[in-house]
Amino acid sequence: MTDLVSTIIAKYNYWIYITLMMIGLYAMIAKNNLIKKIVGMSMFQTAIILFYVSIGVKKGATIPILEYSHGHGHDTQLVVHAADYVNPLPHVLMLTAIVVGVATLGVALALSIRIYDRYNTLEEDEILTQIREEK
Amino acid sequence: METIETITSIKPLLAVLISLLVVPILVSSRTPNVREAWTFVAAIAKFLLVISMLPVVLNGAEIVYTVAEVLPGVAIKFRVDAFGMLFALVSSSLWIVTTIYSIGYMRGLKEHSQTRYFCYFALALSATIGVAFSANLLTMYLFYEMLSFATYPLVTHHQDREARSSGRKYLLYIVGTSIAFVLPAMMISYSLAGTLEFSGQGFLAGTSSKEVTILLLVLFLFGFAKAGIMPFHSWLPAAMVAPTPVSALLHAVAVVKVGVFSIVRVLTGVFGTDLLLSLNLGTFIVYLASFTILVGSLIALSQDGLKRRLAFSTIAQLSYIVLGVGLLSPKGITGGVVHIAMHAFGKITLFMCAGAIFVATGKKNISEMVGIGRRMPITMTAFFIASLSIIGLPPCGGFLSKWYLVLGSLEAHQMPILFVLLTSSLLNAAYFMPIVYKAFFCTPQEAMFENTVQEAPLFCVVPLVITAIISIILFFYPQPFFRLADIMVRNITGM
Amino acid sequence: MSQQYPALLVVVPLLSAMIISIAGWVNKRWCFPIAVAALGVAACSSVGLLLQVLDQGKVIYLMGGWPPPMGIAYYIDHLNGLVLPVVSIVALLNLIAAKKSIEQQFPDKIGPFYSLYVLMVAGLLGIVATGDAFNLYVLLEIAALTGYGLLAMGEERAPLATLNYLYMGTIGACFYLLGVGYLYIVTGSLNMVDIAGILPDLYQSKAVLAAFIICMVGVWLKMAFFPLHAWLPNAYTYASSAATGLIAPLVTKVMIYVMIRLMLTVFTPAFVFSFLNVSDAIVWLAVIAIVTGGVLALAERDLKKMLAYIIVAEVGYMVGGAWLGNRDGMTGAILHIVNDALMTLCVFLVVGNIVYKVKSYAFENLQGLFRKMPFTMGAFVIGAMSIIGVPPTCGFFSKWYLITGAIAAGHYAFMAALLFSSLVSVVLFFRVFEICFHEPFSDNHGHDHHSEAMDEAPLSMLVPLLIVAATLIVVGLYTGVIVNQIIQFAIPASLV
Amino acid sequence: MDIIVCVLLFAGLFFFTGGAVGILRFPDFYSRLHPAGKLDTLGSLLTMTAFALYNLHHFSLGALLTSSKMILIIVFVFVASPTATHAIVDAGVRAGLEPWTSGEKRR
Amino acid sequence: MDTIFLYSSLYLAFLMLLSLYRAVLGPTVLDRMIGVNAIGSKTTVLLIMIGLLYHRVDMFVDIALAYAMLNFIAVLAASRYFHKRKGLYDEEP
Amino acid sequence: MIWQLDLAILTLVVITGIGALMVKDLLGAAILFGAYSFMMCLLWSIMGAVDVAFTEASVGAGVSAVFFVAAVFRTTRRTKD
Amino acid sequence: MKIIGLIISVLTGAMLVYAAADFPAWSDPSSPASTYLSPHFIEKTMEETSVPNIVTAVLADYRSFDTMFETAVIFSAGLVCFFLLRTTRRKESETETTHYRHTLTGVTIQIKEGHTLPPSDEFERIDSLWTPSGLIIKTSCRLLVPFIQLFGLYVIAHGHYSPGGGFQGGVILGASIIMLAISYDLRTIIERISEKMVAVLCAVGVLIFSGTGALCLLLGVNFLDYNALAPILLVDPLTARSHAILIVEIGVGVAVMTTMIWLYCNLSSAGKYNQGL
Repeated sequence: MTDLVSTIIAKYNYWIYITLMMIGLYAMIAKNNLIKKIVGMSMFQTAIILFYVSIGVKKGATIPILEYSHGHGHDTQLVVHAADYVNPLPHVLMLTAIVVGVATLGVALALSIRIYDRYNTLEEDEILTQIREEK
Repeated sequence: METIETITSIKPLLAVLISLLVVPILVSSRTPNVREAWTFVAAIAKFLLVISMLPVVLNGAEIVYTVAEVLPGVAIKFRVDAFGMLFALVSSSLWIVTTIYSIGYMRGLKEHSQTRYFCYFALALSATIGVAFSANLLTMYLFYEMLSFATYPLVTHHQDREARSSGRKYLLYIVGTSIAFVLPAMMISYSLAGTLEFSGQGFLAGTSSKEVTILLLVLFLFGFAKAGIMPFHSWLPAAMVAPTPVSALLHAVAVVKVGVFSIVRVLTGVFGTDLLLSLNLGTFIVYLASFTILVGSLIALSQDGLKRRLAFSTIAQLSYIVLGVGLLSPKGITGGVVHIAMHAFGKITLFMCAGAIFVATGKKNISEMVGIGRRMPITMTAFFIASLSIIGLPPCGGFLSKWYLVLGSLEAHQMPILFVLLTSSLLNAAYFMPIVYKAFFCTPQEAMFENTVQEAPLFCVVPLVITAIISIILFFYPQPFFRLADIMVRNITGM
Repeated sequence: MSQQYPALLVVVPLLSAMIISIAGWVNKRWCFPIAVAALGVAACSSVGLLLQVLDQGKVIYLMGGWPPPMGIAYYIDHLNGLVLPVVSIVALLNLIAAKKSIEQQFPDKIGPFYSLYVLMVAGLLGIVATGDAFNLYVLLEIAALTGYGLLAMGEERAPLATLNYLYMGTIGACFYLLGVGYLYIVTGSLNMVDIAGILPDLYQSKAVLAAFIICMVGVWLKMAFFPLHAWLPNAYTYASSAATGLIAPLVTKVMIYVMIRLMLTVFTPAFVFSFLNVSDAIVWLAVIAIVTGGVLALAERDLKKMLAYIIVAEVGYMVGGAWLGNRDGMTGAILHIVNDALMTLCVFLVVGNIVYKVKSYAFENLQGLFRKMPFTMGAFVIGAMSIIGVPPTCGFFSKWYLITGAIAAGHYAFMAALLFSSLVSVVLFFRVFEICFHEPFSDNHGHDHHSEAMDEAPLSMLVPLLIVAATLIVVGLYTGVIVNQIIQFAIPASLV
Repeated sequence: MDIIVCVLLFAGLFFFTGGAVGILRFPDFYSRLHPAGKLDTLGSLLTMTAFALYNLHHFSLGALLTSSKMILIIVFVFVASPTATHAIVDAGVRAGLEPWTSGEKRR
Repeated sequence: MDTIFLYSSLYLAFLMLLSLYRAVLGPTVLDRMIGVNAIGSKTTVLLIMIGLLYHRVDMFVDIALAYAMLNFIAVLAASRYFHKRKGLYDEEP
Repeated sequence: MIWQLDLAILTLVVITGIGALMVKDLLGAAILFGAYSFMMCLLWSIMGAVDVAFTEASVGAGVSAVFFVAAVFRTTRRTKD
Repeated sequence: MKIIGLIISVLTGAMLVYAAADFPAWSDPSSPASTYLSPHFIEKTMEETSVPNIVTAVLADYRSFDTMFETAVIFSAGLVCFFLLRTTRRKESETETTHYRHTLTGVTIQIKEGHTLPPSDEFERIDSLWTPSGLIIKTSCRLLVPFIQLFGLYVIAHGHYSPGGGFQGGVILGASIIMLAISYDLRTIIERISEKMVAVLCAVGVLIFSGTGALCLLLGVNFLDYNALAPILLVDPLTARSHAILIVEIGVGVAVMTTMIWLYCNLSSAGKYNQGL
C-alpha cells in the first residue's frame, strides 16, 4: 500500500499530465462545438508541454541560467556543475512547442471564423445537418 | 535434351513495337486514306518482320532479346521459338487481311471514330505479338493485360447501352480473372521456383507439392479466361456487339487465341509435360475441355444470331486446342497447336461473312438469311468452305488438325475423347450446315430483302475469299505449321 | 558546394518562401519564377544527394557545426536519398502544372499561395532529411500548418474538412511528440541514430513500448491509416486542385517514410519484429484498410473523393508491406512510396486538368472526355493502370514485391487484399473510363455521334502530366535498378 | 528588516484574503468588483513592497535594479488594475446588468 | 524566511482556489472576468515568491512584469466585447 | 522545484481545465482558458523552466486569450456544451 | 461520440499510466534525461557560446535549426490566416456602408458606397457598432504602451542573461500594438502600420534568421555555424556566436511581433480590415 502511495506521489506530475491530456483528448473527440474543441486541443498540447518540463526537473537544482555576475566578463572561470541546474533541453523543445501551439491556434480560429461565415453556427451537428439538407 | 541455339536480335521487339509506333501517325493523319495506308504499311511491315525470322526458327534456333531487367531474375524479355512463331505468323498475316476488310466494313457502314478504331486495333496487334514472343510469364502477363485493355474500346465501339454493358462483362471476366487468378499463380510460381522463364520442360518440376501444383493449374486454366473455358466463357458472346472486323480478328484470332496460347505456354513452359503426366493432371484438363466442347456446341445449336452462334462455336473450338495439349501426347499436341492456325483461318472467314452480310443487308439473325446465297454467292461459298474447315472435313485445313487430335487421343489411350471429338464434329455440322442449306436452297419470303441487295463492297469480299482459299490451301500445304509444331513438340518432350 | 546539398535542400525553399511572400506584395509576376527556381534548386540538390549517397554511402550534415547528440544533424542514407528526389520533383512538377489553375482560382492571393506551397515543400523535405526526432516534429508542424492553409482554400466545405484535419493532425503530431518525449525520458537523447544505439538495453522497458505505440498511432493518424482515416477524403476532395496535387501525393507518403524510418532506424527491426509480436495484427489492420478503402471508393460518385479513398487503400498497402517483417515486404513498401507518389500525382494532375476545363469532377459531368481531352485521359489511363497494377507501369512492381513479401510471410490474407484492391481499382477506373468514353446517349441508336471539338488543357498543364505519365512507365522498367542499387541498401541487413 | 517584510507580507495576504472572500461572498457583480478591484490592488502593493525590501537585504546594484522592477510592477498594477476594473464595470453596464438591491435573490 | 514564503505562497494558491470558484461557477461572464482578474493579480505575486524561493528573483521579476502588463490586455479585450456586442447571455442570432 | 506548491497548482490546473471545457459560454471558456495559461505559467516557473514560463505568460495572457476573444467576437458565444 | 471519446481517452490514459510506471521517479537527478545530454549543455555553454542563459544558447545556437523552423511556423500561421480570411472583394449583395460621426453634435450618419462625405473636418469615421470611446481606457493604454514596448525591446536584447529572448519580446511588442488596437480601434492601427508593412516585416524577420544561417553557408562552413561570422562582425569567434544569437533573436522578435499583429487584425476583423474588436 505504501509502495503504491509512494509511486503515486513520486510521479504526481506524470499522472496529472495524463489526466490533462485525456481531458483535452476527450474534449477534442466528444465536444460538439468547434471552439470548444480548439480549447481542448490547446489543453492537449499544454499537457505534453507539462510532460516535457517535468522531465527536466531535477531535485535541488536551480533554473537553467548560469549564475553570472555582471561586470566581470569572461575572466572569471565559473565552475559549473550539471547537477546544479535544471535540464535545459526540454525547455528549449517546449518553447518551440508553445509557438507551434499558438500558430495552430491561430489557424484553427481562422478556420472556425470561415466556417461560421458560411453556416452561421459553430455546432458540428448543426453544420452537418445543414450540409445534408443542401444535398 | 539438346541445346538450342539462341540468337540475340532486336527484331522481336521491332515486331511488337511497329504497330505501337504507328499509332501517333494514325492519330495525327488528316485524311482517312492516309491513315489506312499507314495501317496497311504497318501490317505488312509487321508480317515481313515475322516472316524474316521464320527461317531461323525453322532451323531450330531461337531469337532472344532482353528489354530490361525489372525484377531480380525476371526481365521483360522476348524469345521467338517455334510455337510463338506459329502464332505470330497467323496473327500478323491475318492483320493484313483484316485491315482490308476493316476498311470496307467501316466505310461501308460509315462508322464513327474510325481513327480510334484503327489505333486500338494496332495496339491490340502489338499486344498479341508480344504475347507470342514473350520469353517469360511476366512479359506474357504484361501483354496479356495490354491486350485486354486495348480491346475494350473496340468492344464498346458503338458507345450505346448494349456496348457498355457488354464492355463491362468483357472486362470483368478478362481482367478480373487475370488479376484474381493469374497474378497470384504467377507470384506463387515465382516464390517457388525463383524464376518465371519458360523452359522446355517447365520450371515448376520438383519445386512444388501435388496440391500446390493442382492449385496453380486450376488458377492458370481459369485465369486465362480469354481461352473461354467454361464457366468463364460468357464474355465471348457478349463481346459480339463489337463491329464485325473486331469480332473477326480479335474474337477469332487475337484475343481468344492469346488465351489458348497462354494456357498452352503455361502447360508446357511452366508445368512441363512430364510433371503433368506424373501427376496425371492431363486427364483433368482433357475432361474440362471436353465438357466445354460439348456444351459449347450444344448451345451454339440453339442460337439464332449468326455472330452469337459463331461465338459459341469458337468457345467449343478453342477447347479442342486445350484438349489436344492436355492429351500430353506428341500427336495430340501437334494437333492442338496446328488447330490454332486452322481454326483461325476458318473462323475469321465465317466472321467476315457475317459482317459482309450485315454490311450488305443489315441482317444479323440466321432466320432472316433464307435464300441469301443467291444474292451473295461469293460470300456464302466462302462461308461454306470455312464451315467445312471448322467441322473438320477435307479438303480443308481443319481436317488435318482434327485428324491429329484423334490420333493423339488414341496415342494417349483416351477412348472417351475420341467420342467427344466425333460427337462434336457432328454437332458442328448440325449447326453450320442448316445455314448453308437455307442460304442456297430455300426461297426467301417476300419483302425479306430489298431488291437492291448485292454483294458487299469489294474491300469486304476480297479478304474473305482470300482466307477461304487459304483454308483450302492449308489442307494441301500445311508443312510450315507442322514443321513449327514438330520443333515445338521436340522441344517440350525432349525427343 | 556539393557538401552543402542537405542544407540547400531545405534552406533554399525556406528563404525563397519568404522572398515570394515579399514579392507577392511588390510584384506578383515574380512569385512563380522564384518558386520554380527554388524548387528547381531543391530538386537538383536532392538528386545530387542521391548520387552522393550512391557514391559514398551515408551523408551526414551537421547543422550549425555541432556534433550530433548536441546539435541537429541530417542523415542522408539510401532510404531518404530515394525519397528526397521524389518529393522535390513531384512538388516541382505539380507547381508548374498548377500555375494556370492557381491564377484562375486565387488571382489576388498568388503570393501567399506560392509562399505556403514552397514552405510546405521545405517542411516535407526536412522531414525526410532530418536525423533528429524533435526536429522532425517541428518540420511536421510546418508542413501541416501550411497544408491546412492550402487545403482550406477550396470549395465551400473545405474549411470544415480542414478543421477536422487540423484536429486530427494536431493529435497525431502531439502523439508523435509525446512518443519522442518517452524516448527522451528513457534515453536522454533526441538523435535518431543515438537513440537506436541506446535502446537495445531498454527493450524490456514499458516506456519504450509505449513510446513506440504512441509514435506509431501519431504517424498513422497523419497518414490516415485505416481506423484513423476519416479526415482524409473530405479534406482532399474539397481543396483546390493545385493544393491536392501537392498534398495528396506527398503527405501520406512522407508519413509512411517517417513510419519506416522509425521502424528501421530508431526502434530497429530487432525490436519491432522480433521483440514485439504485433506484426500480424497490424497487417490485418492493413488488410481491412485496403478492403475498406476500396469498398468506400466504390460508393463514391465523384472522381476526387474516389481517388481520396484509393489513397486510404494505398496507405494500407504500404503499412502492411512494412509490417510484414521481411525484406520483400519492406522493399515493396519503400518502392511503393516512390510509385504511389508518382501515380497519385498523375491522377490528381488529371483531375486538375479536368477541373480546369470542365469545372467539375462529379461523374455525371465527365461524359465525352476521351474525345475532348485525349492526352489528359491518356495519362489518366496510364495512371489508372499503375494504380490497378498492370505491367509495365510501376504500380505493378511494387505490388509484386508486396505480394512476394506476403507469400514469404505466409500472410495470404494480405495477398488476397492486394488482389481484391486491384480488382476494385479496375471496377473503379473503368467506371470512370466508361463515363468518359461514352458520350451522352442519344435516343437514335445511330452512328452519327455529334462530334465535340477537342478542348485540351493548356500546354503548361499538359506537359508535366505527360512527363509524369511517362515516368510511371520508365520507373516501372527501371525497378530492378532501383531495388538493386538503392532500396537494397536502405533496409538493414538484420531484416531478413 | 525581516520583521518589516513579514508584517507587510502578512498585511498583503490579509487584504488578498479579504478580496478572495469578497469575490466569493458578495451578492452580485457590482459589489464583487469592489473587493476585486481594491483589495487585490492593495494586496499586491503591500506584498510587492515586502519583496522589494527583502530583496535589498543583500544590497548590490543588481538587487537594486530588481527591486526597482518590482516597484515598476506596482506602478503598473496601480494603472492597469483600476482601468481593468473600469472596463469590466463598463461592460457590465453596457451588457445591461441591473445592480443588486437588498432582498433580492443572490446572484 | 523561505518557510514563510513557502507557506504564504501555498496560502495564495488556496486563495486562488477561492477566486477560481467564482471564475468557474460565476453566473455571468463578467463574474468570471472578475475571478480571473483576481487570479491574475495573485499570480504576479506568486511569481515573485517563486523567484524568492529559488533565490533567483532577478530572473523571475521580468516574467512578473510582463505578466502584469499583459494580463491587462485579456481583460480589456473581453470587456471590449461587451462594448460591441449587446446582451449578457446569448446573442440574438 | 517546489513540490508543495507544485501539487497545489497542479490541482488548480486540472480544475481550471475542466472548468474551461464545461462552461456553456464561449466567451467564458476563452476567459477561463486565459486562467488556465496563468496556472501553467506558474507551474513552469515552479519547475524552474523560466523561459517556458515567460513564453507562456506572454502568449497565454497577452495573445492567445485575445485571439480567442476576437474569434468569439467574430463568430458567436453560443454553445450547446 | 461522447462514449467513443470517453473510451478512447480512458484507454489511452490507461496505456500511458501503465507506461509511466517505468519512468524514473520525478525530479530524479540521475535519470537518463538529466545525465546523458544536458550536462554537456550546462557545463559547456559558457565556453562554447558565452551565453549564460543556457536555454537561449541551446535555442539559438545548438538547436538553432529548430528555432528557425519555429519562426517559419509562426510566419506560416500568419500567412495562412491571411490567406484564409482576407477578403479583398466583397460579396455582391453587400454594399459597403461607412459610418461617420459629427464631432460637434454627436450625430451619426451612414454613407452608402458611392456617395461621398461633405468636405468637412468635423466628421470622424467610426465603426458600425460604435460606442463612445472610453477615455479612461484610452488614456491609460496610451500611458502604458510605450513602457510595454520598451520592456519588449529589453526582453529581446537581454535574452542572453535572463529569461526572455526574441520570441517573448516579440509577443510583448505585438501585444502592445494589439492593446492599442483594442483601446482605440483597428483602423487606427492599420493606418499607422499598414498591412503590407506587417506582411513584409514578418517575412523579413524570418529572412534575418535564415539569412544569417545562409550567410554562414556562403562563407564556407555549415549552415548556421556562427563562427564564420567573426570577420564580418569584427569580433573573435566566441563573441561572434553571442552576437549572432542576438541578431537571430532580433529576427525572431520582428517576425513574431508582426505575425501577432497580423493574426489579430485578420481574426478580429474576419479578414475585412475595416473594424475590429
